[in-house]
Amino acid sequence: MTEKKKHLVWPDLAFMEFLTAIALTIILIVWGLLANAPLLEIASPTRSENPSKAPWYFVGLQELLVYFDPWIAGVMIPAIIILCLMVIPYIDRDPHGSGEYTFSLRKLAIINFIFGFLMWLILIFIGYFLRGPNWQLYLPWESWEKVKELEENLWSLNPEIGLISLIIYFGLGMMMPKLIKKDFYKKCGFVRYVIIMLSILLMYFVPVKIFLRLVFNIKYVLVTPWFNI
Amino acid sequence: MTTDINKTGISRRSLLQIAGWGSLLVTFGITIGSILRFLYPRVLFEKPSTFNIGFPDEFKTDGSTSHRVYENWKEEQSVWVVKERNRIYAIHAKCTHLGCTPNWFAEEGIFKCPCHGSQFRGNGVNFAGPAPRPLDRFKLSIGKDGMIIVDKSRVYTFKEFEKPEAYVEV
Amino acid sequence: MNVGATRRVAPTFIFMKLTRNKLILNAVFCLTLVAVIIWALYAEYDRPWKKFQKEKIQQLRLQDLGETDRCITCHQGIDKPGFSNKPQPFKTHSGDYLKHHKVEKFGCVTCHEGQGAALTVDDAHGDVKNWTKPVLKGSFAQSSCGKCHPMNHKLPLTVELKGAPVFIQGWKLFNEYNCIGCHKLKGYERPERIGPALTAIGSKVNRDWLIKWLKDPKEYLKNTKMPGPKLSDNEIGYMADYLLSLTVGNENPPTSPFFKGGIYSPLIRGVRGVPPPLAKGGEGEFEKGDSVEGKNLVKELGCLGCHMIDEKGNNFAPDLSGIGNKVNADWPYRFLKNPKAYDPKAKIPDFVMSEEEIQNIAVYLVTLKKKGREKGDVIPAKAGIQRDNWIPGQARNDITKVFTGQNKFLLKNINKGKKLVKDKGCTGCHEIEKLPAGYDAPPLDGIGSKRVDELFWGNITDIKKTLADWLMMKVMHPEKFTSDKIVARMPNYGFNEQQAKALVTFLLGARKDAVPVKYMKTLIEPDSPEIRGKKVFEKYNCLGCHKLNKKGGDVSVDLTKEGKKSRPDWLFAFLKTPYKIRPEPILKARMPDFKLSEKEINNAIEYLAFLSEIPYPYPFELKKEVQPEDIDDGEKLYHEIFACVGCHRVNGRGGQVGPDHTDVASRLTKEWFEQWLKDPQSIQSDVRMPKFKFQKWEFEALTNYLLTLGKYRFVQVKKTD
Amino acid sequence: MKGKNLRNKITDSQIYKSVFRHTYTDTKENRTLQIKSNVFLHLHPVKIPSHAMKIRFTWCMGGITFFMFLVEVITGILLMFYYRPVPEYVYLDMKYLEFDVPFGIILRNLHRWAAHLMLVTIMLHMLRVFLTGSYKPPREFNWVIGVVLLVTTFLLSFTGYLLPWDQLAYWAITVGTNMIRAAPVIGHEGPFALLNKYNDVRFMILGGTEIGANALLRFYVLHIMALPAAAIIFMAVHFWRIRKDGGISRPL
Repeated sequence: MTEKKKHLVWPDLAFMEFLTAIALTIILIVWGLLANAPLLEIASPTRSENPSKAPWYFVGLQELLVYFDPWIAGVMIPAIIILCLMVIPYIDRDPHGSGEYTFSLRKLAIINFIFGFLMWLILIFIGYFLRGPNWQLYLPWESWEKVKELEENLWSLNPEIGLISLIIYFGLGMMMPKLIKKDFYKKCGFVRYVIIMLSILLMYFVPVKIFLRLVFNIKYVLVTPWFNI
Repeated sequence: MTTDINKTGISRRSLLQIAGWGSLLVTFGITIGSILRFLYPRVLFEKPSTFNIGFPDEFKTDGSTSHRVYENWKEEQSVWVVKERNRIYAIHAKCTHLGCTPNWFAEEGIFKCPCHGSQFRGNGVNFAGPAPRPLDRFKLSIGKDGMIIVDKSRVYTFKEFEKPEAYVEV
Repeated sequence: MNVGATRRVAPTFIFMKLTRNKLILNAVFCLTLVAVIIWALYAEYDRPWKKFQKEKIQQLRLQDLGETDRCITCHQGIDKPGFSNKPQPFKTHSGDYLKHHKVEKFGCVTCHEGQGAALTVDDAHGDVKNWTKPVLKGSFAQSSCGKCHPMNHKLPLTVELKGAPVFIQGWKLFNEYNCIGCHKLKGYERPERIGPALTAIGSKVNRDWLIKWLKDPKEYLKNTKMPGPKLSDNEIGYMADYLLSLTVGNENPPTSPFFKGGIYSPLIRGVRGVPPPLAKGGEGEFEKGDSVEGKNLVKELGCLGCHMIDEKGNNFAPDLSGIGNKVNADWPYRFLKNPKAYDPKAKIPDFVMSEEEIQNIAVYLVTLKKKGREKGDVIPAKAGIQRDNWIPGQARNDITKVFTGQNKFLLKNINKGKKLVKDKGCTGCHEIEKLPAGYDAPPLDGIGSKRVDELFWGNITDIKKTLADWLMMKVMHPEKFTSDKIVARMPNYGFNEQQAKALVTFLLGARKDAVPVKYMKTLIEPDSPEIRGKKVFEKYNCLGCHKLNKKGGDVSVDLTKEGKKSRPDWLFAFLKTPYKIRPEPILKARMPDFKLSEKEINNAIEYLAFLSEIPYPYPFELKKEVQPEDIDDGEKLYHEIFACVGCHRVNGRGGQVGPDHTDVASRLTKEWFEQWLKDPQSIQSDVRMPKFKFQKWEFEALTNYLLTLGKYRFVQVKKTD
Repeated sequence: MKGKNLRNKITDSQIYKSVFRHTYTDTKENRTLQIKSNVFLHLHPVKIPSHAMKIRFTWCMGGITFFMFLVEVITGILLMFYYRPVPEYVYLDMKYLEFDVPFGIILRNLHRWAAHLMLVTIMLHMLRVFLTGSYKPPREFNWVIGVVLLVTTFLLSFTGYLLPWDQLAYWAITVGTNMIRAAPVIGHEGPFALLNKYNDVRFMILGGTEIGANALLRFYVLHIMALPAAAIIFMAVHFWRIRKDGGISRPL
């Protein structure tokens, strides 16, 4: 690409940055004057807050605790997210759309990323705004005074059925692009293809599991002596 | 550009300049001032500077010595209370040389500073070592209830020892 | 880099070449910024406490209590006298609390709670979110007294804590109403149950009365501590059936419908081994009495010293106004015959009455009925067997049927009633069969530290969400906490607002936070002859009949000068076993036998000495020795010249108007006796004994004669061998 | 023209010239020098493409995040003057900060709100970088560093959350750290757990089996020292890489 037009950083960009900094300072000070940072009662190990919420940026993960065991929601999922984020540049070898906004050239990448990003935000929204005492769902206009009790009877799939359905989910998922769009596989190569599909399938597994839980009351898809999924 | 426009343009420009940069300067000034103010706490969690040491007649010299040094307040307040024949005064337990804490040797009747070897008599007057002047004293007064109050915020040096607030007459 | 050579210094600031728009933008942004910064400055310096203190915050650092107390920043006059009339926050602290609780040692929040470190009105007083200890308003502040002066049930109710009257009243109410019967609180053990034992209630009351009583106890007895248990008509029926099945000799009714009859004989076994006169032969015995005589007896014996009949009398013992409605006709007779047989804990003293007297009183009592209380007026309970009434004999028949397994329907009711009795916590106050005491209500430990969100609010929305308001509601209207899910079991004791406040003050004092030991000062029971004696007098309601310093009843003698009058050894003997000092036909009143313990008697005697302002123990006088002839003179004067025997009696001879003189020397002190003989009216103005104006030898001789009578003598006859 | 003489004297002095190496004449050369000779400004290139000047292209999120970081550093350092990381004092210190320390409450508010804002902007920054495909060669590694910075920011915020020692802090951290308890292999309640309560990774992080004095001190040290140091180092690499990998996002 040719360098069509260039601006001197000094003073043009520097001035913009300067104004941004001042604007942000103003916003922060006004915010700080209008709202005090929360300070609850002194920490007491004997009395839990109800609900006890994680900091808002982790509330999405906490929300997942409803659907997954802690080791998945709290450890595996964040670890996988971080890993997947890190490997993005190495698995997305499509040279199109580098350094510019484009949707048509990178449909798959953008759709999946936005999906994951929105999921993260939505889970935070649900966890932060819609969860009340005992981690029950409360709409924003509902009063927390009225205590809701947990009423559900959950069941788990048989280990055999669970295993089979997991295999079907991942197997079909893996095969699908290969069948539909053959050049995609070719472009990626085996290892990349597996990593891409695995991370995408894992990501979609989260809403699938939430769906199974909410609609069919399924607690675990796969029950094993060591862990449950 | 005509001269007219130029003239008004310039004056408006400079006004804007002054308003803009000037207020930025003010902001910096206020911020730095505020940060300095931040470093001066409004309340202290230090010990109060005055404390009670009891009634005057609780201090007695036994017949053998003319002085008696009470060490009861040294640990908490770094103060020795001394009873002389007819007066009581409070000595600051801080060497006038470089601020070490001397020790009281009752047998010898001498304060000795361990840091540089200054020595003081029982009344706090220096007689050996590098100390430039006798040990300082604190203000004493008698409270409403008749007890002696030591005020550590007011220090009396050698020349002021004879001031009436520097001791209590018995 | 080549500098200097082409150097031309720009005269203005670096952004000289900014366009006009940028300049304006810059100016707007920077001006806004400076405005915001000034706002921040203003916010920082606009602190409410600065109205009271310039730049300096006053604070107390209480290391031991872990508190930083800045209340004195605004409340500056708190420990300075002379500001009592100034408005808050300058006002001097009320009372002399600060005299004993130095501000420097206790600070403010130790007693008043609130947020000591805070410096705005709202924050400091704690009416804010995220601060659990708001300022205790008004008398609630007294609840903190219990932090350092712990109360418990072992302290007598006479304990005083000056400056905390409300708290102490609350503590007394807590004890009097036996809250500990159902709740638990550290330092308090379940005491003797305060309500009457219901072990044999079926022998005592009739069904109509019982049903009405269970519906609304206050309707029958205004001052009763019994709460309305808020039962449905059905439940009342079950409960009545159950309670009425508890008859004398039947304190363990069967609970299983598979109970096999035949082994149980309700009419034979008595309570605690004392068989009461319940055999058929006893029935109707009381009817022989005369109710008019009974009425007089009740008056003269001093029953009204403790009981109340038709608004007359005292409130120490149960009101008898409507007893005729309440009890089975034969019950007063049986009870008076042997009170302890019915209730071993009955406080009624032994009047040593004759059979005739008992019959008269019993008949009279049965006639005592309240208007509108007649049969038929009673709201019939829906449950249970529909019967117009439940007369004692029939009741016993029915119960016998139950026990022999014949009336299964009634048995079902009885079992339902029993369950109700357990559920409602009746056993907290009443002894019923051998049921465990009390319903296990939530423990009250640390209730004063409860957070609002730890409390159950049910459907209550119309009060402020504070702990104190919650407790007030709980004490005054516990039934309002019943919601669709939870039935509030606590009954309504009908406390008025003042009582409720006192109780809440006491409850707020049950806190979790501990005070360092050096702040603690345990209350000790005040002890003096006066207090010890008063306790005995109060326990046995002596002032129901006697007078002390113009207070008390006038059934019997004034005790104000009794210490001067009577010898302590005689008093001891008399209180141990009272007897009639004046002969019977003249005066029916008599000192009943309270079965006082020796310690109590001694306390009472010491108290009487204290009231007469004479030393205790008494100095014993030397005996005077007289010649036998001197006594003969006195005897002559007594029996013949002055004819004292016309009214008095000695050794079974003489009149019965005045007191018997046989034992006079043992009874009275010498000084009293002599004063009396000289001028009786100077001691008791309305006495009928005439003033004789004896000559000196006559006086001596009479004294010599009388004071040698009896066991303890001041005067001794010289032995002549 | 006395003033002018004085000014010239100052600007011609050796001291002045040793500090400011270029003149203030508004020339292209000086504008370039302004950027190049200033350690702070030279995070920027001298020139940038015009599209990068448009806020709708960059959203300015990276810059704002960095600015927030600076705010955090400044306010954080100031707050440390009144903060003692000991359970007995810490909550009271927060109260004192609110009630009596001059400008204490506003500083705490700034610190807290800027932290929240920083998390928002860093997430948006990542979204923007992804949408413009700016992780593509040669910038792959800088994306990875960006992810590391994202995680560091989360951890900074998370460790700071405990420091007020209130109920919110305590239970948020309890919930957060209890997830580690369930980590596979290294947590004592997770699948395939090898370790027990007293030697698993949660124990290491908290310095105990529950949140107490040790945990507070650890979180404090992480929050004020370890994590900011890491952040600064990675930021340096991040910025340097941006310059070296072709500057602002654009098709290469």
